Amino acid sequence: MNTSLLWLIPILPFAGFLLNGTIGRKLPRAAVAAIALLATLTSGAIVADLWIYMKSAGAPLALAVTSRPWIAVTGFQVDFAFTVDHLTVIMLGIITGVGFLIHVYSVGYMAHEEGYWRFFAYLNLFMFFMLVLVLSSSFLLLFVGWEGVGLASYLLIGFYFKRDSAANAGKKAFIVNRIGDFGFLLAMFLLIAHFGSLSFDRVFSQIPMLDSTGHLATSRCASLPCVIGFQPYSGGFLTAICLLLVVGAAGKSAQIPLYIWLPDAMEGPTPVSALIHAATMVTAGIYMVARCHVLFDRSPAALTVVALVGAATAIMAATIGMVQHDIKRVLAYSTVSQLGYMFLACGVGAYSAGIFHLMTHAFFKALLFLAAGSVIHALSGEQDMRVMGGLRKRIPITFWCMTVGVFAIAGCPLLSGFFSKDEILYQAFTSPSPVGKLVWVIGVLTSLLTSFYMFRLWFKTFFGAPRFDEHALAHGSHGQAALAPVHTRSDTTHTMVAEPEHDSGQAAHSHGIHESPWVMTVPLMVLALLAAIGGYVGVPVAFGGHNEFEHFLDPVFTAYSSGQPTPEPSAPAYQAISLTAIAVFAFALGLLTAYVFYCRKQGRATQLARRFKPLYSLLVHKFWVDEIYGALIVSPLLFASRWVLGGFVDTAIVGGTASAASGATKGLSQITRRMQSGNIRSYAGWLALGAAAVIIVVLFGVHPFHH
Amino acid sequence: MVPIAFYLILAAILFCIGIAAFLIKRSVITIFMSIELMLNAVNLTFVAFSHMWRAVSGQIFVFFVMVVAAAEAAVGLAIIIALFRARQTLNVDQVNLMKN
Amino acid sequence: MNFDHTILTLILLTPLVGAIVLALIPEREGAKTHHIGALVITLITLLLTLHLPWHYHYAAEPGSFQYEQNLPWISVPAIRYHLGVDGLSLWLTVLAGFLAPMGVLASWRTITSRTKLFFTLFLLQQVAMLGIFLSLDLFLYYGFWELSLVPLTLLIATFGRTENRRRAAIKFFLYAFIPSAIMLVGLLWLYVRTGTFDFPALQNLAASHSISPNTTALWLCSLSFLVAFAVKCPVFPLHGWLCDTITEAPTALAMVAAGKLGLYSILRFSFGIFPEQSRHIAPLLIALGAIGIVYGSLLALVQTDLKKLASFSLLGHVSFIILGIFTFTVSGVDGGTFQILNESLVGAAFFILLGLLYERYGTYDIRDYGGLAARHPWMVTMFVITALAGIGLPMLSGFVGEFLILSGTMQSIVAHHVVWAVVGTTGVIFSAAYMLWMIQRVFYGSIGHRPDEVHGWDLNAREHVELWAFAGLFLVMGLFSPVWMRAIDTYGTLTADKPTRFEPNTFRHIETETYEPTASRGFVDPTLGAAALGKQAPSANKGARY
Amino acid sequence: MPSNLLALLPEIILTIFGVLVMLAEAMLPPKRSRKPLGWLAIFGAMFAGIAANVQLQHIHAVGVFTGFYGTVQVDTFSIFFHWLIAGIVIVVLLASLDYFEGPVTHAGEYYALALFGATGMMLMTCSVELLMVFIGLEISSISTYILAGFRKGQATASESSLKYFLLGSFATAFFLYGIALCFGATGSTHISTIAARIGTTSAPLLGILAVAMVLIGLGFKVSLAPFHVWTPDVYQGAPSPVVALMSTAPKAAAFAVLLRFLFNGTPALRPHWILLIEILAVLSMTIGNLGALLQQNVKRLLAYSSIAHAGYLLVAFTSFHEDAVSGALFYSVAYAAMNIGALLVLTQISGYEEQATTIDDFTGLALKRPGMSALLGFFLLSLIGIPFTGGFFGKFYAFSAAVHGGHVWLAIVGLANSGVACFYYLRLLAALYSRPLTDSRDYILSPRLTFPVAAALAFAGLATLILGVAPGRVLNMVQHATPGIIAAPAEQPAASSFPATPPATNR
Amino acid sequence: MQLALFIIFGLLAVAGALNLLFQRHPINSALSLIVVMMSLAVLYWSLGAEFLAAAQVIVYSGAIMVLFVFVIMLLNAGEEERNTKGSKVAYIAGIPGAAAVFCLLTFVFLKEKQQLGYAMLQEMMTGAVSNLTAISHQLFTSLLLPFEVTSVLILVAILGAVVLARKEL
Repeated sequence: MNTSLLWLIPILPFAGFLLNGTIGRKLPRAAVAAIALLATLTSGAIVADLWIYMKSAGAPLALAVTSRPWIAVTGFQVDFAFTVDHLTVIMLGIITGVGFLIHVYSVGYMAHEEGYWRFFAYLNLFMFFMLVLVLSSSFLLLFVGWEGVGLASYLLIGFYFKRDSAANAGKKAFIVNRIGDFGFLLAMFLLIAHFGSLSFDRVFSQIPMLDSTGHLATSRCASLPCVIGFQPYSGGFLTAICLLLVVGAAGKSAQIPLYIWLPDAMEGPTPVSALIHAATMVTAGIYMVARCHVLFDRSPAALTVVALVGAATAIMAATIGMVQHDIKRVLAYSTVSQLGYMFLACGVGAYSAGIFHLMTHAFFKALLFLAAGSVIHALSGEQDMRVMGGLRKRIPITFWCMTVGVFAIAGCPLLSGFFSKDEILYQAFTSPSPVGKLVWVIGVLTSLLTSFYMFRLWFKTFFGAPRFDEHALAHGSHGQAALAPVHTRSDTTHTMVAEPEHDSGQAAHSHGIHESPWVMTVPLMVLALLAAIGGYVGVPVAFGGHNEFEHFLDPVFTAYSSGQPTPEPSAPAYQAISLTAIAVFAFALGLLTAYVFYCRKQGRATQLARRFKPLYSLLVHKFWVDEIYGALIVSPLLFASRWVLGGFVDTAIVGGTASAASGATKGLSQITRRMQSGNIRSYAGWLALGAAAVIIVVLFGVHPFHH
Repeated sequence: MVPIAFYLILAAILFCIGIAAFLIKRSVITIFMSIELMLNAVNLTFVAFSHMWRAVSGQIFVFFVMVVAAAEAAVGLAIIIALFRARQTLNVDQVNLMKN
Repeated sequence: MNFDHTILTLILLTPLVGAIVLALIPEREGAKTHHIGALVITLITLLLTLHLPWHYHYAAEPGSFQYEQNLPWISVPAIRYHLGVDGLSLWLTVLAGFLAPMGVLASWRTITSRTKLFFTLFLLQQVAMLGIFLSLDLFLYYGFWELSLVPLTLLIATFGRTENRRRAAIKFFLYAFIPSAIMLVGLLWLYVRTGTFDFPALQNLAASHSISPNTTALWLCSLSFLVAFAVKCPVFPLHGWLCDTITEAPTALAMVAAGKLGLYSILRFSFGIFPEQSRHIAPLLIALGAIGIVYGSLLALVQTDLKKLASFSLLGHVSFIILGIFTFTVSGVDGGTFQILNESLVGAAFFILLGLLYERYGTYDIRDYGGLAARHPWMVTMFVITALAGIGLPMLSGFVGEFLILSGTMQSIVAHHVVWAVVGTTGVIFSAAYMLWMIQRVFYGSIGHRPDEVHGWDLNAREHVELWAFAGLFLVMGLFSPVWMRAIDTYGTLTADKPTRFEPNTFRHIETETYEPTASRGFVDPTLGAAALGKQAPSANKGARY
Repeated sequence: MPSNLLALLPEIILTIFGVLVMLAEAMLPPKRSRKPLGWLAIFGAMFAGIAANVQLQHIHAVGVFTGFYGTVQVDTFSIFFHWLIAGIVIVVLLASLDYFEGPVTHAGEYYALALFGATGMMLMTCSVELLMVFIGLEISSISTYILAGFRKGQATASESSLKYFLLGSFATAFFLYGIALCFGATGSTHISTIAARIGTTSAPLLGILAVAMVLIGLGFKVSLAPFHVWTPDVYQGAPSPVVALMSTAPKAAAFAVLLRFLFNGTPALRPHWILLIEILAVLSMTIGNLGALLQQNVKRLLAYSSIAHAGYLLVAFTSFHEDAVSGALFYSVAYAAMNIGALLVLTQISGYEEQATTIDDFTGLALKRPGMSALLGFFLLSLIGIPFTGGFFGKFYAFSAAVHGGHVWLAIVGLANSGVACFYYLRLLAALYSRPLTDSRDYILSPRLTFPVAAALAFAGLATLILGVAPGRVLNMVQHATPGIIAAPAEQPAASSFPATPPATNR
Repeated sequence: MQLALFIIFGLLAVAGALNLLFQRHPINSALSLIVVMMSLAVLYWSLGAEFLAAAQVIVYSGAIMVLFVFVIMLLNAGEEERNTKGSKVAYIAGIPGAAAVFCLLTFVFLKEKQQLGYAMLQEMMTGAVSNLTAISHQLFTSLLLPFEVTSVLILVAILGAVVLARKEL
């Protein structure tokens, strides 16, 4: 394995971005797509090669490659350096694999958009930053990717910049992410202050050497853990660092309280939602927590916070997801909820379970989004589930793929989601974390709700009588045909409520509901396959598997440990089985309820909603979180800026002192001019008075310094 | 036997009356006269000191002051005449075109 | 041919001679004679300034000056024509050289009448700026410092945009001149105490505490310097002139109005001559810097005038630098110095872009704009790149500086530094907020009423050249910061305090007594970065210097 | 050459030329141009300057020498002022050649008076006998009283003249009183005798009082606040070239007297007058600047500014080092150059009829007369004290003298004041350079730039520039001029106190 | 004798000065001024300055005051108008200033009274001739220059008077 190939992994997409971004406008669409796909595919190939290499026996646990320094001042240096370990490899695989599939999908989905080149350029840019994020060997380079994916996300969410809502959503995503970055940055500053470096290796290797007061053990006893009476340091400033990192992770991974941007991010094109806002970018937070497990392990408090935040996010998003009508929004809240799951897993110390879920989630959630995109595509831009229904027959491929995805996420046994989710719940239950049991309960509840709302989506979309007006849709399709490229054209002010449909203007599609072209369905099918079987890499021991996934990651999560290997939680097998049974029960219950409400007795849900109106309203309005933020933070901030700072401080104090000074001077000036009355006699009066004063001063005023 | 200081005080009185006259009088000519009064007061001072020091240079000084006063009078009265021609007034209170 | 001994004089003379020549060429209606002349002169100056980093001896003793020229000028008082460059001024000189042709290009279309006046004064401004960066004689420096006010004032009075221009010009001048006048007293006092205006000599005297035994007087003297510089920067409550000046100033001048001169002067003279006093007042300045960041960003958030927005954004950026340099950490000082470069470039690019908008649509009111992205794809691209560089996106130039500054703040031993580091870091959020919101309001959404009436064009070739130069620099500076840092760090390590270690759990720093170059100590490791900057790693006994 | 003649050579030359001009004026027919007379006067001033040079050679040969029984003393100090006054007169006369062509018929008398006035001023600077100083002062004052009212067509001229005359005589009375008291305290009016006796006189209060009175009188002449009140009115009414003359030359001469009197004559009383000097300096700076701040009339503005500048100059007096004197001397040169320059440019652009009087009249003038505006801008910047102009070095030396003397606060007040001052200079400057708010005023009939005026402007401009860029020569000169002025204060024998009265034979 | 002369003519001088102050018509003021000058001439004489006493009468009372009266007549100056808008400053600042000046001067003179000594008439009476000799000697030796320069002064004055008083067309 030539390690310098590692550079190519991110650079290829970047080259794609540069090419498409600068000259893409002049290129034919096919060329644009080819450049983007090729860039992704090639790095995907390198990743595959890397994977094979890392799996092979005798491969080093980590590959590192360092280039020139990026930031260097005396005493602090950050290089352009990549490290690949097993965790990275998994992430790389997900990113390039799912990423490539979504690229392919986009070729079809975006086929007739005006900013085609722009879209692929941004997508490649995203790939670049995401790859940098996972490859980096230091916090700072990770942060580069971290911010970079935020930028790409901003650009892609705001892809339809003509629409205020899209532009707003992009801005919101970026700013909320920046709040997270704020925490991340502070964490890095603390790391520098304490460890003098941001390189993972340098930081993590110092942690075990912190003695109980938090000072670094002297270099002479580098292997101090063996010294008798050595108390490993935990908590303290490490907690501060961890909590700040959590803020960062919460921003990127849409956790409470910073999750608000993710649902709005659905303003972007659907492939973007699938790639960035489901499969890859939003999981960066989980990746980061897992990457920093050495830190988190030293801070039980921070871990507890992570677990609680994850659990709370999971259940809150799930409850909101139950009542949404927009198909993409349901998926968005589901994403938030699943991210909460992963967070929860990290919080109880089950990093590999979290990463496992990250991977399976990438498969099925990308699948779900793409399938939803296909549905929307079929309905010419309709996203409201209330006007769907009965699509099962009309778009069979999409339906079946979607079915796999729904079952997988709901935790249907033997599909990928089942294994990963089960692993998390099991780990939560058996973990020594003080909140382990609590988060387990919440996890199960969430699992129930997940099952419910996913099947609700499934039933409402594909079953029952069609609730859409086909002719209207066809008309709408025609109507939009004229307006199809509207959102990228300059000469109109038309704004659209729903996502503007892309290729609806084509004659081939004017008949209305239709299955998507093969470029879109093939990736769906591949993903469906992955969603189905992806879980088998991590079949737990209790089910006769080897939990290969966890073992694969073991070197990562046991590195830098203080020498005493943590004993494997050796819970009895029956416990695992019974926990699994509970999870399966939750899945079944969710499925059943959804079936009852949305297939069997339609209207029942509406009745319920009416009966529990306040509760329903609370959920529909997403707990009014946006409104609360607006009222408590944004408005006061703007008000204070405009009136207190702008009106009072700037005008009255900053400008006021100056104008007061100048006013006073001018007043004095007027007085001086008044003295100059033009009358000789008054002049003589001044002279006489002045003379008297002079005489007094000279006679009596002996200078203090000169006598 | 009169203390020199008395002469000086007398001069000071005259000097200050001169100042006061300058301040109070409205006729330009009278104001000019008050300046002459002040000069005279200074002359008395000179003479007194001259007496005190037994030095005639003070007296010579007075002599020169007289000459200068004469020259000033010539010029000053010419200025007054010019003013009167231009403004038809001798009242200083009306000579205030320029102010502030 | 070896220019090394005359290069600095050449750099100063070129624009000066150019200004005189331009003043002598008659002005013809509609002709571009003066534009071209100014462009040629500024480009020559730029080339000359590029000579400096090219032949700079990076490995020379830190703190020494290169390309020195030291001639007697006036014997009593001892005033010398002393020029020189060190790590601090090296790149700033180049920056000044770079901004000038950009300014000329930015004025290409906007300045159509009285071009002679404009370019003559513009070049004089250039002379003053370069002179400030190059002077090593305090008196000479002061001369250039005051001189720099004049062209700007006249140009604002002549070319100001609104009826307010005369007031704005006077306001600018007064704000800058009055503190400078007080500074002159400090300067005189220094001279009377020490008998020299020579900066290196003064620096040595300061280092050996032999300027004056009168600490109060020293304090006041240092304050007189600092206040003059702080107003010029401007530091937070002293920014009363900024808005009006920026609003009125033509693009080419808004580019140079604020920031670098004051900041450079603080770094050079406040820190050089009053090291202790500067450290004593550092907590205040750090606080003001942090407050200024938030203040500037928040006010930028609520502006409806693009120029005002830009000026408050400038305030925020300058505050960042103030925060950084007063931490007296290597990171803070290096980052702050680097950020001066970046801030100037970003600000310049931003003003150029705003100027382009104004050229096309004749208004700076955000509310008149909207939906321009489709019409000007390149312009929006440039806007976004500039904004991103401004808000510190990694890989662009802004990040390096901001990051080092804030991390330096966290390492500082100044009281409450943690609080101010946190407050300063919030600037990251607010700056993103106002920049993105501005871009959204101008470029996204539906077409605004002003673009509806007027049909502007996208960038032309000249504007492309200009803006891509900036964009390229943002990227290069973001990726290859050590190129710049090599020089800057020689200054930073000399200026900053000894490395400190963070006392766990108390959030206080303790200055380390001795310095041990081992990686195991939880503090600054000088071996890090040294090699990257092409320096010899400091040996253990020398390390105590910083 | 007999030393008496040599000691007074410049004055004698000036007088002769003055008489020549006066006689020629009477002989020329009324309608003839008076320009030749002007040239004659200019040559006279030039010869006076050359004569001063001859004196300098003599000094180099034999050292400081006196004439006429020690009433005049020729030293580098006096020669410096001779040059300065001669230079001022030359420049002003050059600029006056065309100015007085039109409205005034008897311009020859103007030239003669200027020369006689210069004679008086020069006498003031070289006299070491107070009687001589007094007569010189009177000559210069009476000439300027008359010159101030020279533009008789204007209603303000006679008012200007009258105010100057009445108040000037009023102040002269104080000055004279001061001399009288000085005489009373020491029994002499000779500076060196005064210096020797005043510190040890048995009637010290008389001496102190004398200093106060002399300061009042001279303070009036140099327009220090609170004796400044006449300045704006007189300047406003007087013709511009005359203002240029009387705001510089008599002031310089009066400052020279002040320097001689304070530093050479009464250094022993320095603890008494130093506080007064400080107060007067602060008051002058402040009141001058405040008065000018909102002034619309440009000439009044410059009048107030001259008050402030007198204050700046006085700041240098607070130090008792040589640099105090050299600072003051340098300032007087720099101020002369820039102020004359500014006034002459104003005359040029506002027309010989002086129609443009307010700042608003000058709005946007840079458009029409860019060269003149640039020149005016340069002089204004110099008045503000921007580096690389003479005004900057002037201020610099004056304030560094103060700082050297330990009066840091005075320097602060002074420089803060110069900060305020730049507001009004800038108002004029910004007006010149800003686009006119309304339609430009076309009634200003700016006269054509003639050669003599151009020469005068070039002279003033170059002087200002050279003083700002290469002040070395002038500085050298003023530093050479200082040693004679500063007398060591503690020179007198402290043991035997000089009696106030000589021993009376029969008391 | 000396004291009597001082008191009588001193009072007369003050009275004349005050009369100058209070008379409204310039001609009355001029006459009062002449009284003052005459009284001063006597005082000069009493201080031993006979030459000056004579000069005072001739130059001042004789020449200068005649000029004044002449101008008053020429311009036909009437009584002062009392109703013109006066200057408040002259009263508020000026009069106290003048009073203060007087008080300060008096204070100094009284304070130094002992040092200043006494004036004696007899002594002067005897040395009258030598006084005049001394004056002329000094005037033509050590103070020759002022004497000469005075001619320039007078020249200027004449020139000025001509310039100013000439009727301009």
